[in-house]
Amino acid sequence: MTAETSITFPWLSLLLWLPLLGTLLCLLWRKSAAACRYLALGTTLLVLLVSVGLAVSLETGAGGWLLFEDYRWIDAYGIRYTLGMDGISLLLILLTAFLQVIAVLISWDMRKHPALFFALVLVLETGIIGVFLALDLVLFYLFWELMLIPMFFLIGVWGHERRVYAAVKFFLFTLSGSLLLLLAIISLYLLHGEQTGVYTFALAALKQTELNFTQEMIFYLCFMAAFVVKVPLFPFHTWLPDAHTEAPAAGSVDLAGLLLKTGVYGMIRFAFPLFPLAAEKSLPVLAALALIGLFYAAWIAYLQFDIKRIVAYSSVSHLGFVILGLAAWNQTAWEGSVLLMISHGVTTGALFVMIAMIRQRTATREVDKLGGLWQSQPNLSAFFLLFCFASLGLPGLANFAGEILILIGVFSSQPLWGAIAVGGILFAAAYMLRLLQEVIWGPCCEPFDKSDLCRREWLILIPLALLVIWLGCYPQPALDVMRAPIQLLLQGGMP
Amino acid sequence: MNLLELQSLLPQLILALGATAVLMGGAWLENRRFWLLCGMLLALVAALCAALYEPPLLEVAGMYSTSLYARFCTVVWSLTIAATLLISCRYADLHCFGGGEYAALLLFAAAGMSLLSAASSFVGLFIGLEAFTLVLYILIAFNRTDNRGAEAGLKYLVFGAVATGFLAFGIALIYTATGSFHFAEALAGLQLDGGLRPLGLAGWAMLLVAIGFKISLVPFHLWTPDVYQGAPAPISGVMATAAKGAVLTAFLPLLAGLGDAAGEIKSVLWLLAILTMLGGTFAALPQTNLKRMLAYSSVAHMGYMLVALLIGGEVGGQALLFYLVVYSLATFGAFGVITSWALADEEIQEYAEIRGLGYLHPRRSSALAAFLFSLAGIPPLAGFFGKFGIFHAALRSGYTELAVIGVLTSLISLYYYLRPIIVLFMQDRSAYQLRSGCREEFILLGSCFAAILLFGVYPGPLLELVALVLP
Amino acid sequence: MTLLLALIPILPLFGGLVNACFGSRLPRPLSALIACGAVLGSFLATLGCWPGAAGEGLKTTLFTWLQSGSFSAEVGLLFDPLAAIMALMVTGVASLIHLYAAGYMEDDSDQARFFALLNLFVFAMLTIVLADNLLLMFLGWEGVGFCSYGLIGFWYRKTENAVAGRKAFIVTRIGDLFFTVGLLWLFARFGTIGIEAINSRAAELDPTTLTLISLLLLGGACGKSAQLPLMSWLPDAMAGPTPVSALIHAATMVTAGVYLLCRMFPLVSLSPLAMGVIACVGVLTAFYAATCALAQREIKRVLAYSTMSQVGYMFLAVGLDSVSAAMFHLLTHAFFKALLFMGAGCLIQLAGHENDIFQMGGMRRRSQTVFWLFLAGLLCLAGAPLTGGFFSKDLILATAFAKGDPFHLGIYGLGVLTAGITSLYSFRLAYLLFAGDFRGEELPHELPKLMIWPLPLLALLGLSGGLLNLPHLFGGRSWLSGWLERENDLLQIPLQSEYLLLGVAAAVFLLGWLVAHFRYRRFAERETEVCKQFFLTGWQCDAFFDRLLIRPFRKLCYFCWQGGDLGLIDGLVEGFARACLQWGHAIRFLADGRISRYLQGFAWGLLLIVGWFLLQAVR
Amino acid sequence: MIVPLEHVLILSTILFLLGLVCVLVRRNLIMILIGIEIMLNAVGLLLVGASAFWQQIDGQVMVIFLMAMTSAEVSISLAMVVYLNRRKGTVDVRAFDEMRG
Repeated sequence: MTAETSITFPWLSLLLWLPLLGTLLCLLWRKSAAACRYLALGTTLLVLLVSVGLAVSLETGAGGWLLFEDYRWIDAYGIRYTLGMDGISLLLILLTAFLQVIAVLISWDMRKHPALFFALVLVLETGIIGVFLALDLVLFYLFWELMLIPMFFLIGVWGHERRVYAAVKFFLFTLSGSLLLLLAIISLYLLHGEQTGVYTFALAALKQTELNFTQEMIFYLCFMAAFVVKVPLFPFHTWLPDAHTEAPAAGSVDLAGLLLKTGVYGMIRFAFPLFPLAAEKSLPVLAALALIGLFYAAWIAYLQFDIKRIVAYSSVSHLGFVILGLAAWNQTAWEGSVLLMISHGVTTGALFVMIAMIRQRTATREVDKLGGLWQSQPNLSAFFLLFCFASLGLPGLANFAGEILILIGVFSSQPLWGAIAVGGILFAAAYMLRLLQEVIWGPCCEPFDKSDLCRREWLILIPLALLVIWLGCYPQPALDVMRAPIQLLLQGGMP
Repeated sequence: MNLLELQSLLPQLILALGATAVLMGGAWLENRRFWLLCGMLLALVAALCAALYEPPLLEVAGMYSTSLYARFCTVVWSLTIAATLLISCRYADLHCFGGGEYAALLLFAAAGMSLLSAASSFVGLFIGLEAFTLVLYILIAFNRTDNRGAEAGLKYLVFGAVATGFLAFGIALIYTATGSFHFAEALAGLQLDGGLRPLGLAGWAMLLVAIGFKISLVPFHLWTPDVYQGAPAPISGVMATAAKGAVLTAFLPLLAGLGDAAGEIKSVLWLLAILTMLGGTFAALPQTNLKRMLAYSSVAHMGYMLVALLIGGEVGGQALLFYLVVYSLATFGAFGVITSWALADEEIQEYAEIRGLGYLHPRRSSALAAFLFSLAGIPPLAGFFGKFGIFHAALRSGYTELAVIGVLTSLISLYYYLRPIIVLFMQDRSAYQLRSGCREEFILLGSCFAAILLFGVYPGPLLELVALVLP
Repeated sequence: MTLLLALIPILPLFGGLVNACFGSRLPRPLSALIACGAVLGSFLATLGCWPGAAGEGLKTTLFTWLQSGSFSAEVGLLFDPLAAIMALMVTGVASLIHLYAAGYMEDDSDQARFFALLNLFVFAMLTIVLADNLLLMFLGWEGVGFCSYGLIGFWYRKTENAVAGRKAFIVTRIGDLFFTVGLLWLFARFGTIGIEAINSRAAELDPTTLTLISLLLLGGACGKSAQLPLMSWLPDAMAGPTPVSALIHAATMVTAGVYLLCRMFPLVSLSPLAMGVIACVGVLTAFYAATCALAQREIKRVLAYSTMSQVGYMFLAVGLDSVSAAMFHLLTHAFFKALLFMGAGCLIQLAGHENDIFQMGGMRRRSQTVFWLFLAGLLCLAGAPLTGGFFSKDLILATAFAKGDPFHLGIYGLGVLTAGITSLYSFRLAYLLFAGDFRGEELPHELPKLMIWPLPLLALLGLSGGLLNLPHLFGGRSWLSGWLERENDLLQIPLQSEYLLLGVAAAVFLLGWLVAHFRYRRFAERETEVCKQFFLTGWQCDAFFDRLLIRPFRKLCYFCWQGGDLGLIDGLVEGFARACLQWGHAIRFLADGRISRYLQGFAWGLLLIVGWFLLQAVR
Repeated sequence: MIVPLEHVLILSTILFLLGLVCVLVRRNLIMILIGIEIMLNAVGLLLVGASAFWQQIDGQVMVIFLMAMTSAEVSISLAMVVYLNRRKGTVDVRAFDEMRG
């Protein structure tokens, strides 16, 4: 932990608070939709620029914190404002920054309360980046909850028919997990304080707490309750399909691309390092749930009629893969998991973007009413084909690299799990091809808007497509960045 | 009473004498706004005086202490009353309140509350409590054109009077058992393993019934929703915040002084806290009226604060006071929004009536949403650190079960806090065209909002202040 | 040389990408030109690399694809004799088929998509062929699956076409699962996925593992090569455009399974059990598919089943320990089957887009050229003496015979029977197509010249394919076996047995012809028989799988969705919510507005507190 | 002290409970208020008795305060009774159950 880095320019804080600044400006200029639009785009682009700049300029291959900030905050409880970024956070922040630009662009034509919409999207970005950076448990919890409110409104205000149900379900599900997390955080803090006399919420300090096994297990379960719901792992996933289905395009992109990742990040950053013994004991259960979820969600996805639901269940299935990789507890599988998180963020985000475009043209998401889109929108359909195949794990496209690394890692430690998990790839093909079949092939169901991609849509889809191909063909840079931190995390050391 | 004693009670005197003056003046000069502002200024002066003026005596007439704690409470209640007067400007115009009386009564209430929090003997406690209860009887039914106001006034009157009976009887029993009204001696008397101890406990039982009524603990809470619904919105705000807070703050030192003898009483409080948290939460779930929902929510919050009260000590006291301030800000703000939405003939309180108002009145609606989120304890609003403090205190003192129940109820409570937000922002517009708010309302709501946001992001100073003033 | 090697797959990839991205904006001929040029360039590059292939072969590593821990997958190419001959065949046949396709797709509006996919397919196929590690091979493996999916469903407006594409992808992916598990297992055992490294260290494995891994690889091969039991997708795949059927579903992709087994032969051959299973799968598929081909009515389905059957022979050859026989048959089959498919495409065009052979007849009069060329293909297929097919098939059967034990003799018997049936259905096809008069209604169509040009070349290759591995008996020197360094594949049987085997092969060919001659010389609409119906539907396999797998699967999905998600989980959650609300209502009704009720609350509360105190006191 | 404290206690408790029962049982607002008065007077009695028992004056001071408070309360209550009677024409508390739930 390098204290001297905190003296340098607070890049992390800049990254964190820039979107919030954008929010304020958006609310100030709320009368003009165009101003808000450009403000949001400008802010997200700026964040992307800063994070890419950091990624390029920092020596990313090294372990340890790339950047670190630590300030006093609430002395009464020993809460500090501690931010730190290692390779994993860097990658996830890059993903966040990128997807937020996409989210803003896809909502460019937002007519319903644009100022509020963009403001909320930006608040969400702060929340997500905060989760990826915070190293003080209360600070983490704060950002963790901060993500809820904007998402709740995004679903509830700009969503579709059953939006209120979905929004409330989302809120209650995730909050139920996180309140247990809060209890566990406070208890752990008290325990640590009693043992050492130092009352602090710093992750590094709390790791030193001596716990007996029962305590560790209880705390671990409380921590995992929050993360597992967010991931979401079977059987805590039922909020996700509803939330996805009802959310507006940008909401779905953020939800699938980013929010789910915060759960996994919480596990690898907090739950596992804090309670290594309990984590080790829980791995078989975790793996079993992940495997069940992997198949179960894929099966359900196969029968859905709403194209958003299909993709939503596919998210559950893919995240099952990610968790399975974590449960294998070795370098390769973890690298695969992090890589799959990123690829899944891009591909699923892209799919939701495309669904929004399809919906704009056909005014429906029902598979029965869709079909033959290639005839009127070949370009759009071609992108859709690409992303669907990326999602089902075609080698050379994004998801495959992560999946195969996970499989290799899992197989080397638990051959049976690995062998079963391979089956998931088959069912992924089953539902994705059904989706393709119903949407772009078959006889043409006349869309009311026959225009193919417009310029803005090209602008959204080309970066996504390039990223999907890049992550599939040459994921090595990403792997290099995450290697050292994962090594440290697996050894139980602090990055 | 000598001069020094009067000097020590200066803030209360300002309030009481000012109230009398306003009452007199109000009979001559019928300028409503002038008297309201006048009252507000008086309350502010009292608050300033309490905050800055070091009283020469530590205790006045063996009845009232002038400790930092008492002064802090005086400041808070005076500010609450000032805020109430400020936000009532338009409301009073709309309902043709007599400006002088209204301001005077509220100032009396402030005096009563500050006396109550400052009480160091049961006599002082009785007088302070009765002083603002009597005022509230009138204020609740202040709106003479409203049937509901009358009904609410009646209900509060009957229960208040019964509760006064219980309180007095409890005090009498304790006095019988210990021979003293002064907290320190009366409580010390209870420590003895004498034969009169059961009498003292019986007195505490009566006392708890009375407190239970005042801060509406389950099962003494039944009046709360009806009265809040019927009373004018600003008055409901005062009742939900300052009136309850004054009682809680009065009992915090009382329980702390009880020491080892508190075992039985704490176990009753433990039971009441659980009942209150659960009862308030569940009863609020099906509500479709904003004021009733807020009433039940205040019941549930009293449960949380009871947890802190029960824990006592530095940790519990800090949590309690912080929670109280934060809760008061949010609840008062919420009632403030209702005040500012009021029409001439009725208040907008049903969910059906506020449909889609979020986009018609974005500032007030967002403020209301923020207050509700704060009450639900969602960061980054102050309510989060309030709950954090309570849970922290509970876990630290080994009341894990209370913390777990608290967590459970705050999860469930989220549902009823979300409902009005959903109605405001996620449903189609209703036909209601409300008046746009006035400057005073915006100032007040804005400062409430800023405060809960500030304390949510940077609660440090408030926490330190609270720790400083604890008795 | 390495640059040239890299160019082999990169050229088609480039062509495919250009067509995919800009194809719709390019002038029409240009898109076809790029595609053909890319493949042709690739062919020339292969020729250029050819000298380097002998012995150890050429190797090059382009970049590291994935590296994590001890796992490392490079994008590396290996150009050894096996890969070289396969690459040459793929690029050669693909070039011809691209030329043909340029003619075939002349009028199609989606030409760019077609050529993009076709080029990408060639790229993926070449990746399979040239990959130096299993993961890269898997990339190609799945890549061809994707292109095949896209091309089968090329005419997507008909739902059946798209469904056929989906079926092909899913069924082959079942095979891929086995491949993947095998790959993972190999890596777990060897710590590497390099093909050469694995092959050289294969002996380190214990027999059980070895057998299981070999069987997993077989599973993968079965999926891609449409062998039992993963065969049902191939006939449906004929929904694609004819060049696609010729390239993907006859000449190249379906033989990828054979190629995989040959590639991993040092590993696979160590397990006798696995070899036996491979041989059985091969010969059973050959027999199964031949019987099915007897009853088909669509020209392309007949050819599809015959492909399946011939690939079965190749599997048999691998199972018999004879890589060179398998590769020999693979090559000759690629030539004559591509020829047959392209001929079929011409015939369909001539008959006015008529697929049904019962509606054709008399096609000889429409185009003599096509007749002769198609007949040449059929002769090869039927195994007419001295054609390429004859030699390669005979080599396989003779190898089986040469093993001598009862198991292999049984296989030999079944193989010979299948050869007879092959001859029968080939001539059935010939008679139904060319004898008699045209039975359809459509007006004849013109053939683009470009569709004829590649055919003679392929016919020549097919007929003379035997020269590649001409046995010593006919004065040849078994060049292919030598090239592949598999001299021990050469037959070691007495001369008279060899003559005897040749005689048997010729005899079954003649027998099949004669039966066909008498049965199909004159067309007669026969009543459908049960047996025929059975063969027509591919032994009812589709219905069987539907009952056994698809319906239970859908039920399972439905159960998970309605029962698990909506019923159990959501039911619990919503039930809890509802219970909370109901408690809320119950508590709410305590406050009924009556003052007396409220006052009773006081009394009860007092009793509660006093009672609690008493309870504490008692305790 | 002539009368033992126990007697005072018992008497005042009985009085208090009588008042409470009156409050609980009666439906007429006036009667309820009278019940409350009885409760408060029981308190007064107890205070005076306790004051005598402890030989201290402040119990009686408290009684004075109590009386003053009671009179204030009564004046407000009666005003309320008049006000309510004017609005609804009845002093039966059952008439006032408009708000519920």
